[in-house]
Amino acid sequence: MLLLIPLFPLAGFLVNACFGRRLPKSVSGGVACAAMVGAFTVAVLSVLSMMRSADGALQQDVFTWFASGTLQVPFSLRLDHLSSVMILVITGIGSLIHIYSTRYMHDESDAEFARYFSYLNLFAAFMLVLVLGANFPVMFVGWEGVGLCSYLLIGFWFRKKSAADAGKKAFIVNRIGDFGFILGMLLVFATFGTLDFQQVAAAADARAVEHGVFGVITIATLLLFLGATGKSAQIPLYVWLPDAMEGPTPVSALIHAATMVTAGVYMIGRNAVLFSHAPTTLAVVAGIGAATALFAGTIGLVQNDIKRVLAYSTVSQLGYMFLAMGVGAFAAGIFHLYTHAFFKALLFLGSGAVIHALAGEQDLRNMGGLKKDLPITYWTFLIGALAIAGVPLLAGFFSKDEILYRTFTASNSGHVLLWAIGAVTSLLTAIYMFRLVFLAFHGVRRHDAPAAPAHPEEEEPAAHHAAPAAARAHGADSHGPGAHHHVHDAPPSMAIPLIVLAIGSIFAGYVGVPHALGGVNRIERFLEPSFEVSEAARERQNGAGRVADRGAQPIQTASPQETRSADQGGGDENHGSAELLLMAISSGIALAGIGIAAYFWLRNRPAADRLARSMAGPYGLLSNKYYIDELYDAAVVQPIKLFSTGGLWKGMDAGIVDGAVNGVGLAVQAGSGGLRRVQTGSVRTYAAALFVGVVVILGFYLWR
Amino acid sequence: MIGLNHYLILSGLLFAIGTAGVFVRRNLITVLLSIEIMLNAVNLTFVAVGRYRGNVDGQIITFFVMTVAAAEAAVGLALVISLFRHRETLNPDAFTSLKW
Amino acid sequence: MLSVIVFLPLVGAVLVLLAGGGGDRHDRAPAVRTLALAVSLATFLATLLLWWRFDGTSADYQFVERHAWIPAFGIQYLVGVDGISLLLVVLTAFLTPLALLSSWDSVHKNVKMFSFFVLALETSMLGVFVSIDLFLFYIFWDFVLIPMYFLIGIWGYERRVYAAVKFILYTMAGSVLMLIAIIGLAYAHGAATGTPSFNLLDLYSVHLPWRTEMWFFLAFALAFLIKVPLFPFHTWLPDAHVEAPTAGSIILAGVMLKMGTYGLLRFAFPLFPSAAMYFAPWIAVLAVVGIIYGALVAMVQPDMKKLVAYSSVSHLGFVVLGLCAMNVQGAQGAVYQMLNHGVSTGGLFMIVGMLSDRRHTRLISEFGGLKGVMPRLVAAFLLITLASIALPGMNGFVGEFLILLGAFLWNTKLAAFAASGVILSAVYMLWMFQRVNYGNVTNAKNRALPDLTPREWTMMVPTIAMCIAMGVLPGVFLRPIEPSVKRTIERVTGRSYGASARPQPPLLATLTSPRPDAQPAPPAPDARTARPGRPIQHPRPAGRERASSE
Amino acid sequence: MDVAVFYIFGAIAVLASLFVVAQGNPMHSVMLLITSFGALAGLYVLLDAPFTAVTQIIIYAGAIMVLFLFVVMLLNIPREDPVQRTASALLGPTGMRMGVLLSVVLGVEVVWAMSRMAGAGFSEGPSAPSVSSVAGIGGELFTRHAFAFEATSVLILVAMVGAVVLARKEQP
Amino acid sequence: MTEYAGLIPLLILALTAIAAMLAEAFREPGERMPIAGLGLIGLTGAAVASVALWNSDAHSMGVIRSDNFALFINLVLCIIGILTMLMSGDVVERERIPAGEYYALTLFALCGMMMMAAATDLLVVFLALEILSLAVYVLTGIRRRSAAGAEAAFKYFLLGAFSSAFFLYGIAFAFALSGSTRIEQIGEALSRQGAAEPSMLALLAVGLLAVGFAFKVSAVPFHMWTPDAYEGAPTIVTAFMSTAVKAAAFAAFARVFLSPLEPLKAQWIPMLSVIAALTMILGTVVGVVQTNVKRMLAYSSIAHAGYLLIGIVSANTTGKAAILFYLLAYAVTNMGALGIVALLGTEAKPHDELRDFAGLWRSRPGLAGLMTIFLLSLGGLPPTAGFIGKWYIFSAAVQEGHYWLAVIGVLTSVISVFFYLRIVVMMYMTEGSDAVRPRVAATAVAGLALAVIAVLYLGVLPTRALDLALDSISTIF
Repeated sequence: MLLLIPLFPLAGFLVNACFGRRLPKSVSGGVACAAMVGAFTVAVLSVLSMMRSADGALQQDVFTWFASGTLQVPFSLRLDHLSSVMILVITGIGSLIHIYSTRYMHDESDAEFARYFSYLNLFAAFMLVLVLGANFPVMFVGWEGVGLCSYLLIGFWFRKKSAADAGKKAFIVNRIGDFGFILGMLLVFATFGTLDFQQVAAAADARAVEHGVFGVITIATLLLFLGATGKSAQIPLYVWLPDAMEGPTPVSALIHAATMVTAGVYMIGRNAVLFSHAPTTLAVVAGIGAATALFAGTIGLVQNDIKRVLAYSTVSQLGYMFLAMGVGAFAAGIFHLYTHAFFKALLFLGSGAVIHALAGEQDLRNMGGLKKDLPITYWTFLIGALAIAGVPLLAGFFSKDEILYRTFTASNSGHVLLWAIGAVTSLLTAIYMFRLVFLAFHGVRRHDAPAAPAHPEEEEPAAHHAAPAAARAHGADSHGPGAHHHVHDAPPSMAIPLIVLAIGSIFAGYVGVPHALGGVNRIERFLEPSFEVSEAARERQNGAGRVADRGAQPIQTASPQETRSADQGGGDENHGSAELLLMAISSGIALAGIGIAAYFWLRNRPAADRLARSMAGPYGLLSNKYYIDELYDAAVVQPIKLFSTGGLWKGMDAGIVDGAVNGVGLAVQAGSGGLRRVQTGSVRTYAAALFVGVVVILGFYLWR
Repeated sequence: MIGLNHYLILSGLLFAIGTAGVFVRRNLITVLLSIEIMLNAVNLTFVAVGRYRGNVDGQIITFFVMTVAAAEAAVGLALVISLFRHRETLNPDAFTSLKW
Repeated sequence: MLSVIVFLPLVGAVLVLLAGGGGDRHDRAPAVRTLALAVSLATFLATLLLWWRFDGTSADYQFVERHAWIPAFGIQYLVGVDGISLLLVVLTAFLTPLALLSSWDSVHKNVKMFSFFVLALETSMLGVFVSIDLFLFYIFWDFVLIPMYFLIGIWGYERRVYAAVKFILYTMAGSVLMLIAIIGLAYAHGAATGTPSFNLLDLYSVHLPWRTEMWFFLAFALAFLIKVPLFPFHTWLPDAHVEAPTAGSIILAGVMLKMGTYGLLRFAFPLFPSAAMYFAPWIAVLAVVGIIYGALVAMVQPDMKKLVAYSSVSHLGFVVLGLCAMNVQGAQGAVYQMLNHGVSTGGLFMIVGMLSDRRHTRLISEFGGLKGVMPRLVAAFLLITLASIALPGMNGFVGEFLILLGAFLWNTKLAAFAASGVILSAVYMLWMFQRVNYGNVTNAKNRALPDLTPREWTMMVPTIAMCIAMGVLPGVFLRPIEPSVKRTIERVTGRSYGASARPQPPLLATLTSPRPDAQPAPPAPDARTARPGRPIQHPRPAGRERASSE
Repeated sequence: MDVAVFYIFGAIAVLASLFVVAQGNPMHSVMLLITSFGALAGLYVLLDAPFTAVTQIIIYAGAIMVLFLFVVMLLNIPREDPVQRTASALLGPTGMRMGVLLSVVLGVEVVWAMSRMAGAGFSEGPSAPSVSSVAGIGGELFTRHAFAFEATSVLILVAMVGAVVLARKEQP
Repeated sequence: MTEYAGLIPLLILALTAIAAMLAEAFREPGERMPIAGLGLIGLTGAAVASVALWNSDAHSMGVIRSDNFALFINLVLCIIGILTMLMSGDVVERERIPAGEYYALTLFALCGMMMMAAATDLLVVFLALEILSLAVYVLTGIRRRSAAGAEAAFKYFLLGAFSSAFFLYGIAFAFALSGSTRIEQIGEALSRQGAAEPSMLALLAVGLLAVGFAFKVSAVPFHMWTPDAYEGAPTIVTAFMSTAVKAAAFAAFARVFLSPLEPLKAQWIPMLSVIAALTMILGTVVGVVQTNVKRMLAYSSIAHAGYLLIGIVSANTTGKAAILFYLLAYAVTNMGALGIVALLGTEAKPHDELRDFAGLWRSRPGLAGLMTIFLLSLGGLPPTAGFIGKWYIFSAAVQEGHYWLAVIGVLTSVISVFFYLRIVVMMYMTEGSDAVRPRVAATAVAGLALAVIAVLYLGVLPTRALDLALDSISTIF
């Protein structure tokens, strides 16, 4: 049954990959959507049966993937509460995005259309494997697989160099993360002798929490976290995600907002027990998360590409999730992941609708006043923006608040600072989101306006997007319809996903209404078992557990559950008011942010320009994304290239190594040329040589 | 009293003189003569050793060496004539078309 | 059975000669091609039968054939396969028909001799893998060079002569020293038991003085490491690959490089365990340097074939690293990776061959935007590329993962450095892939290139199918390997005192303060790391102690 | 007496041989060589080998040297070529001096070795009675050395054929 | 009968040679006469006689010992002779070599070689050496019109005479030592003296005898004549002398050094080791830059002498057997290689320059293929006779612990592969010159076929030949 979930999209992929070129769009799109809907159906059924099952999890060992010595890697799928949230998000939102795509991509040729859907289906399959995988290697299959699909989809318009580059960049940056992931996996195996999540958790649970100790679990989790930073676009490996916006917008929605990028968060949640045994790592996770959130938020403030704004927003929100994970609020992190999937997918799809309507225009400066033309898009987009900004009673409010609250009450050192960063980020989020809304939908249309001449520094790397659409129409691979025409609102197949997601963005949060508001935080309770060592695994561990018997039992076996319940116990009574206060603050922040945005970009737009001019330095820094890409290029990429070409290839390889080889040859030749000169041709030389031989031999004998 | 080593030393001297001839003379015939000197030096050794050991083999070997010397001389002189026909010179250093 | 498999291609080669008629007759070329292909396919089927009848649970040699050959020196015609060689035999037989196919249209010059050399090459490579007698092994080992030399030298590209000569001299220079070591070993056996023997199984039991063992090991290792080729003995490879015809490259990368790693595992390590243990870290360091170095140099190559060649240096570095780890995961992974690399790099060379057949250039800068022109070929290219960069689900991953795991259990730092190859392989392969296939068609010559032909389909489909099958179902391949690998490891480590005292992974040793934490939890990841009942000794090979006590 | 004779003949042989190689006229060289051979014959007599002495004179000095003389006169080159400037140092006068030096070294080596071989059978007079009769020589020659004797026939045949082949004028 | 049984092969050859001369004498001008056939009959007869004498260990006239060692060499020489006869026909006619004298001298040379291999008296060794040398000198210069031939013959002759004087001097010291030239007696005298403190005479004898043999086998630094003589001689003669002279000289070398001089092993092993090493190195290194195939093969033959010297230096059973096997392998290989060079020559041009081989693959694929096999065998690559021979030789060295010689041996053989491959490169990988390729006579084809079969047979199934070689060495030592 579990296997069916990824098999559906896989089948869809195979059909489209093998026969797609010959199928009409309706068939290939239909197949892909059917596969996703089928997967969604099976996923719902699976979740229901999981809920009914005794130990709250379903496991399916498909076959032994590979085995060597004591290493056994079964291809096992496991559905528990955590993964059930994920598969529902993936299949559900995935289905919507598939449907949306049938219209969005309709201008492609049949073959390209089928290719698109085959990739998309393949992505879904891998993502489901990632989520369902019961051990590290199977998860890694999905992990790398989604990376591959991301690569393919980002580079879908392969004729565009920037798209191909972005795809490559995404894959390679992900690979850097995977490097950490692999090493983490290896260290886990070397330490615990197993790669099964359950067993690892059980084995880790039997160890002391590494408080203040840079122990093996800390190293392993840090390595795994490196993997997570790659996949989830955190500092220092976030650079690929903004570039990934070169891909089709639905792809950005599905992969680069709702699902794949959250894999890192999911992975940490999956290994919650392991991570909670490494406080150092958690601190790092929290720090990185917070830093990324702030950092990306600031950049998002000044971007002019609609999708890039959303991309930085995603990075920022992912930072939130990591912040949650880092403070041990795993459920809150996953909760935010879940709500974020709705509203970020919505925002992306909405931006897609805008782009679609504007024939590929992505530059905010060329938009404006779209409210009238695109009412559905506008309203749904607005809901998304409100949700992400954390306006009360929408989805984002609950999850974001939960995170901020957890951070504030966390035991991490510097938790207040983390909270403050989170709060600032929250403000930034509101500002840039509504900047987006106001710029795109309000005011008047400026679609033929040239890029602001007063601000040459605003020439982004992706400036070609800002180029007049007419010029781009010549490009054979322009993905929009060729010329300007009537701006139309989203057609039904695009509108329906928007509407569904909008509804989700409003109501998705109500599964996690906090106690302070009289809710029961159902999601947290639902997820809890996944962050603990399951009883079955614990028993297995103890049964085989010579480890637990060896030496003194760890002084403190801190399962996250304990910490959390301790928190919670107090939270209900002592911190209830604190939580309400915090909630109020953040609500205020969200509204303030909206207000600020409204002032600058709705009321007094010149003020924004003035501000930008007066703070040209910081503005330039931000709009150039802190020059991180340039820094990486100058500090890493170019030196390696130069070193490889000049140092290794031309110098070392051709010069020294091969030089030595050929040198031997040349030396022999030179020796040969020299020695042959002795052969003068004169018989007397020959006789002399002979004679020398005689004299030397006799001398040798007589000398002794 | 003349000991065997007197003869041996004498033959050694002669042999060395013969070898020198090969290097000093730039005339093929003289070079051949030098080799004859060497062979004769060896002959002297044979005869002397035979005498001092009371062994007739020394003298017999001398006859064989003389035969060999004659045969070599025949072939060698034939070659000299043949060479002279090609080059009109007897300088061994003139024959260096084969080298290296 | 085995002899039939080994010599069937040779018989075929002779038949090809006869069928080809005198001189270079073009009218006979199709017949010759078909005949050669038929023979190689028959061989492949025979090897499949061999696999079918192979008992995967046994570590012993199977299908052993033994005939006296030069009895005075204990030389026998002794062949057999075990788990390590079985799949290499199959791989050889699998790649040869593909190699023949790959040159179907591109070789016009004297097809008869071409087919002859390819088939002769197949015989000799099969012989290398099945020989148990060292003398026989060496004969095949050296003979491999001859057909390959001609393949490169006659049907290669511009600098073919230089490449061919460099290839044969370089690899010969390494292997001749091994010949001396083989002889020395046989006489050491003679000195111990009265009769010299070249039988590998006899020689496993020979005990050598440390110095002798060291030198012999180095002689063997040099031969194999040049063949692998390990950094810094690799420079023959790029030249040979670049200049070789496609078929030559496929076989060279697909099979011949494996002869080196196979030799390490089969001969160098188990024959000289103490020396192997002593030198393994050094070789592993070279392997890791090779992984990174090969990748970095590959990255900046302007020539696709050269790029793939350097990538081979990098990939084979993994294999050697796995072997040096000398534990089950490492060695098994190494053997598996040999197969993977054979298939995937073979595939890469096929692709490059197809491109260069179409355009007569292999420079990356000459291409661009091919995806729009030849979508199917590029799809195949992509799949092979992914296999090459070890995407999970493709074959490369399993091998690399096992190797890294084995290496990690042995020496953390090396494994960590080696793992960076994972990043770099993605860098150079994808960069190349992107430059060739993505973007606009900038070169007018590329605008109308034909997509995959039926012949190319028949090459690519089995290759890609193998890549995926080996990634998804590695168990099928790993299972027969395991018993033999385990036995080999026992030979290497069981006899060497150094085994139980492999150095603690330094990273763990330095970074973890409470020592028990660093101890692996039972079940122990590997029988080798801690063998109960064995006193932990100073990690120095026994031979050294022996030598110093003398 | 013996001593004096030895030194006289020895001196003649050495001096004559030296002049053979020291002067350039081949005709003179042949004559000097005959002188040297004569001195050697004298030494042979001193060594109780009169038959050898006789063959030395008759065959060596008489036959072989005449052959040389004949060729010298046939080719008629009284002087050798002057030293040429050649590319290789090994061919010039330096090379020549090196050769002579080597000869001297060889001579020193041999002389040194021989003079060190004092002791039994070397520095005193002959210990065994000499066999100098022609009959005795002949007996040995045709019994113990019969094969060698036969072999010389082949040798001479080869030399003869060879000389003919080489020296014969090219047939048109 | 038994007294003379050991002489039968010698007699057959001598008589055949005389018959060849007589045939020439009775030949009408312009008449074609199959003198080669005569030689073939004689050689076959000698071979049959040798086989018949196998294991008889016939002593004849006190100085000829037709033990298996000598008989093995006889067989090698007969094979060389037969191949020479088969391949000479066209060449002799083309080069206008006086046929009767050519065949007679070849047969006399072979006779002398057999004598040398079987002789147990240094005097007979000397005489045999002179017989074969004089014959070969003359053969070298037998093309009277060729200045190069005359020059080569003269150089060879002069140096040969020079070295044989040294050799003779060595014999004289050996005679002074033991009072006899019989090797048994020399051996006895030496072992009586004991090996501990060898006398000055013994050392001088060893040194000078070594010089004589080293010259004949063209070991460094006594090798200088080799390239010139090989290049100047008619190619077929080069083939003959590079193989046959080497075989005979090594046979005598082994018999003298490994039997009577064996007690002085400690004295001569260092010397010969150094010579062997120098020979291998110089032969291969200088061979690298040669552009004339004959000259290249001359240097190669020097190198091969070095390998063979390893066999003598090893001075063990394996070494001795290895020498025999190697001689056989080298004989068939080099006869084949140089035979092809000889057959490619034309009246106008010898076609022995490297570039003359360009494109041979196209014009004469068969010859190119055979040449390749011979060259691979010379380079010591399996599955050819050359490989087994090298393996055998290096085995001997390794067995005695002479690892360094073996290492030099294998490394130089790698270098040598380089220059053999230069010919292969020319034949296969260079566009051809349009040189006139002469027809190759059926007899020559037969000879080449024989040689290539032998090369492959010895390479793949060397067992019988190896056993035979092992069986042949019991009497020396």
